[in-house]
Amino acid sequence: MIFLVLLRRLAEMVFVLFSISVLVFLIFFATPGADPAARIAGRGASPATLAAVRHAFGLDQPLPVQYGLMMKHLFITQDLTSFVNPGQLVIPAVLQAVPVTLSLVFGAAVIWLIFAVAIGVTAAALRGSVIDRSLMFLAMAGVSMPVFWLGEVANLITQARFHNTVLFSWVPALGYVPLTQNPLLWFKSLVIPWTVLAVTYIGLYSRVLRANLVEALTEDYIRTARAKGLSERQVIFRHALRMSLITLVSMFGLDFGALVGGGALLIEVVCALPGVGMLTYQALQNLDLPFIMATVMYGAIFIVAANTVVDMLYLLIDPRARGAR
Amino acid sequence: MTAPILIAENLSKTFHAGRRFGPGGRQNIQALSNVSLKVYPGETLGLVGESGCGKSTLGRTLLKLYTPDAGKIIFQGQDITRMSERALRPLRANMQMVFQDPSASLNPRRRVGDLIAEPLRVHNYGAREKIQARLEELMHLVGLAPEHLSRFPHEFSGGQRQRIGLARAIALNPSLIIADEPVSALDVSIQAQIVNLMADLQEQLDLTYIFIAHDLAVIRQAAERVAVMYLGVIVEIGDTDTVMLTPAHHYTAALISAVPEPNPAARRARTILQGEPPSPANPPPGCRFHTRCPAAQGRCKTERPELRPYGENREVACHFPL
Amino acid sequence: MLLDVQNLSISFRTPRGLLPVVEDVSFQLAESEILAIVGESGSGKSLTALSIMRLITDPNAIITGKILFKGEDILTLKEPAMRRLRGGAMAMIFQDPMTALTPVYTIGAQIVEQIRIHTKLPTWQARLRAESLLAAMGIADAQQISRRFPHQLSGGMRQRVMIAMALSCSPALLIADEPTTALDVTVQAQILELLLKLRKEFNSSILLITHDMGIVAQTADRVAVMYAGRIAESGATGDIFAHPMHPYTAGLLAAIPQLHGPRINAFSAIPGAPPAPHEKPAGCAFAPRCAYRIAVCAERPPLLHGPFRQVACFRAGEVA
Amino acid sequence: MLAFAILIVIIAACLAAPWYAQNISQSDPFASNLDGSITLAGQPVDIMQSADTGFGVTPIGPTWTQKYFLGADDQGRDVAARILFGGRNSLLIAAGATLICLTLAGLIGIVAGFSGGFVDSILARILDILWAFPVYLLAISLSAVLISRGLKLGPVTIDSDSLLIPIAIIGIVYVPYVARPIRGQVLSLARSDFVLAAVCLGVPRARILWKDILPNVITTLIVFAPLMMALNMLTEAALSFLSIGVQPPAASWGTIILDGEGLLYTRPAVAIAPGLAIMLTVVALNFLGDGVREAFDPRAKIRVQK
Repeated sequence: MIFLVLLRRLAEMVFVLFSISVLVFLIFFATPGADPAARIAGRGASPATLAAVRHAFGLDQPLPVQYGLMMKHLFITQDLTSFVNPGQLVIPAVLQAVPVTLSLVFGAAVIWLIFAVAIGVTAAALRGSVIDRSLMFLAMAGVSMPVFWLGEVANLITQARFHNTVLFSWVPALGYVPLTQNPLLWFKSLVIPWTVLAVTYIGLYSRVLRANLVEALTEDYIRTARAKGLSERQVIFRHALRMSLITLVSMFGLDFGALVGGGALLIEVVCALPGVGMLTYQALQNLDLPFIMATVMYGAIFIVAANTVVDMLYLLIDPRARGAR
Repeated sequence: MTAPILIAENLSKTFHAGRRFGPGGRQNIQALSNVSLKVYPGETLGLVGESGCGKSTLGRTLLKLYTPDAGKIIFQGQDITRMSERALRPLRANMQMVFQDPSASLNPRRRVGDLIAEPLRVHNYGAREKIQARLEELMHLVGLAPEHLSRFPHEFSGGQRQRIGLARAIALNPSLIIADEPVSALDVSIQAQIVNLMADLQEQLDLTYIFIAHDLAVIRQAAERVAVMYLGVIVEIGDTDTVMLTPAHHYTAALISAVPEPNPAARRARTILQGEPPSPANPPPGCRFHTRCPAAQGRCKTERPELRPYGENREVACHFPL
Repeated sequence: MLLDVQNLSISFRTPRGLLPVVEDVSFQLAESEILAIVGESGSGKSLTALSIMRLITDPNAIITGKILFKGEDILTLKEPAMRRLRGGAMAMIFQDPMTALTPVYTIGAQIVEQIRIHTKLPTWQARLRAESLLAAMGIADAQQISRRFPHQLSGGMRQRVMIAMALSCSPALLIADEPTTALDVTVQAQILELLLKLRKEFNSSILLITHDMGIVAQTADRVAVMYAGRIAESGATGDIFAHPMHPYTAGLLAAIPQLHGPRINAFSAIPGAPPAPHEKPAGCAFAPRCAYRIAVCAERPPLLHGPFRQVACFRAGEVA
Repeated sequence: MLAFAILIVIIAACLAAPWYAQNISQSDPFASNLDGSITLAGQPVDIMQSADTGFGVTPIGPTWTQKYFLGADDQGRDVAARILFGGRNSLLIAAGATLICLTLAGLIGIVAGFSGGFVDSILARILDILWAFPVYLLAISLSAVLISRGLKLGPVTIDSDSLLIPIAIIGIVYVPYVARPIRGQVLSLARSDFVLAAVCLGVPRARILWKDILPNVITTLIVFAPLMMALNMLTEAALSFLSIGVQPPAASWGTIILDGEGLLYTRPAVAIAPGLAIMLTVVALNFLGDGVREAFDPRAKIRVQK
């Protein structure tokens, strides 16, 4: 039974990935008015150059063939090369960027989960109080800030204005240091990006968690828990939080997937981290189609995988999802 | 005997839930299985049973709110089973429904007058003044005041809302009303008002009722004939007095015995049925009641009993009736 | 006297002012007695029950009066002391067994949790006790069932689990708030039978909250009838049913559809509907619907009086 | 209500941008002004000053007076006036995108939920796929393509620097976010007792849709509107910051932050001020959203505990 469910999910994954790849391909290769050859050749290229470029990159073939070739180079032979820097292999570049993005998102996730749960639980336990309202206002402010702007402000404070004070003198210059090279420096260089990235999600998650908790606290089973003689703290942590976390886990899976899959692009650009998002950004700047295709597909794979993992996790953490009787 | 106003022949309806390869798998819930009955003009037929027995599904299927998988529905001599919604529309004026929860069946965003006028407008009852006059007449019929027309449903109490539901149902002078648990959401003192009102309306307007309820006592008082349902089948059907006073099916007997009698002097050892109804997704073979029946024998496990006449004015589906 | 409720009133602060929901309610419950509080929706019976467990969490609720449990006023108890009572000496089961159990824990874990709060039993012993309790509830394969999750059980099973949980610490007082309303009638009969049997085994008093006069008649020793937040009448079950002294009780009994006996053509219905808490009249709340109404009824509410049989009506003697 | 007042003030201020440029700052916020100077405390001050390092020039910082209240950007343009002008575009794009998103989502949700069957499965499938697509990547991909060439679709030609491009892109990418819940709502409405009652009364489907389903869906869309607009503001800012949103010379809060990036360490006001403007607007929109939801959602109303 579980095997069939897995198989079904796997088939769905493949279907969704296929659809996304077609969609991305169409966006870049078949949008009316957008001619990829013109982009490769540069503005104002002569018709003859254009034709040559078209032929060289296989752009004179029918779209399905082009799509097939692209997919073949991307997944099967894995030797897709850049349009802009001929000879540069796409896949190794992406693979090199992955650890950066993973480091960034993983650290931020740890921070945001800890803070969001702390804030959400505190606010829900003190619901209606001044503390609750101030926490929720701060959370709202966190959700409402443009991430890249917050990143710039953080840079301003830690790199320039207050860099020479005790508080921030330890912050290294912008950039990334691999964990394997210097773990301490890796940590130091990522603290600020982690925090900046976490702020939005702390705001979002703590608000959602509080709302879920407050709603859960009106449920019948909470009344039962109180009637058993549990203290308010036990009621919240053992019964309400356990239920509320179920929604949070699914949110987390999707957000984590989206961030690893390219959503962290803005932070990577602002904090000069050479992750997948940065790669996408650079490819977009010079419209390097194979790179865009590869990074978007990489992102989609992560997101779809996260979706699947969340679904499976659901079966684990929520016994109701396993079906009745 | 007059011709039946509604005939149901071998109605079956199965609902599907879940996905084939989803967690829990796909479930086929057999809500109705070979249900047949006849309803005669002017009578009240009670449909009684526990939750999940299919009584509401039967009510809705009879009105073609659900399309049956098999069987036939004949309303006033016309086979409506395969009729399109468009062809059915003129007939809809003749068959109406009253719902259990009036706060759910009245759109909360529309005023009472608008709600009751809806059927009149849709069936081209007449000009604005004629509709207005009819609205006031209807409000009077159900014991509400004309000024209530401009209010919203949430401004009324449960009993009053059920009156609004009744007013809407009788607006087009239907001949048949199917009332799905019309009083079970109401308190006892209000319940009686609505049952009385329905009886009055029946008399004044020559209505035929199918009265669906889980409360045997209400059915006993409101219906002349009763059909007892269990897991998607009718196990016993007949005159209310006959069925209630001398039940022939073991399930009917157990059901009646389980009702706590509001008389402390009559405390008695009751025959209490063990277990709970099996899931309709997986009904037992043979007689559907055999898993809980005190008189079940080998034959009951394999052979499904058909409804057969048993004494006067009654049919029972049991191999070993009481 | 196990439980002695004196002049209990519950009201809520709302933007429209103070909303009195329960007013001046007094009743007693002796050891191993079953007292039924019966009333229609909105009569305040459930709130009364919740206030005895101190489970009204709404910060806008104002509770006055005394609730003496074994002689101690629980309304003045500190929260930790109250917690020891809750689930220990007094326990409660609720109307809807489908939603009253936490969906993510097994049945066994939820019963064990309660036992572990109130006793020093190690987990394995608590587990054994939980299983034996489930078996006492008439659950055949208790060991199996205790490993199931709530959604895997039927409504009747879940209510048995709730009862097992409530009785796990042998409470002196069991409050049952509409314990069978969500259940089918054949299952209801099983649960009521079980409650009656367990009362003898566990020697608990039961405060039964219900709207069903049939259940009252079949189970309760004494009954208190509530209407619009006040007790209209209370006394021994037999007396109340045989000779209702309050017009509301009389009307209510007459309005119950009878399953046995002859079929009658029209019910005797009480006209009108109970008042909402914010539109209660100054005098007797039942007066606007009452056939025995006199001038004084509109002026002030009648007080509950009498030694054993108590009635709150100015014309109590005249109701047939 | 405070949120609503703040929004009104912000909108009014942005609408007054030309007046501000003409009468208060007295400079053209879209023309570079590298050689100009203003009088500050009786002293003439160059707008572009030589940098401390000796290389290049640094624009004037905040004067906190009429002219160059927040200083100048690297083109010597008045930042305060540019923020007001940019706010117009930011608000316009966010509002326009919200309108597109809600209209499309409402339409798709209703069609899918009410027609059911095959149409529903197809639409639901498509929504699922788009749901799995990272929104930012979709928006960025579409923007990158359309900004570089504009769109020629039959008779419709949209220039690459038209505001319609970000409006359409932002409007479209969030459609699944709204369409999915709307579809769910329509599905449950279609099964609700009052729709069944209408079917029973012989009310034609079109009329049921119009009278019973649409009003409920519109309420939900209204609840979504401020929240979507907040989200759209942030998305617009991000796209513009990546220079694939609003195209120069037009400005938006996002592009001004980008302008300020180069001046971050010397003249931080250029980047900080528009960010604060975005934050204030988005906070106000979110609070307004909460307020609207409470007003419309009966579940959020005060309940007397039973």
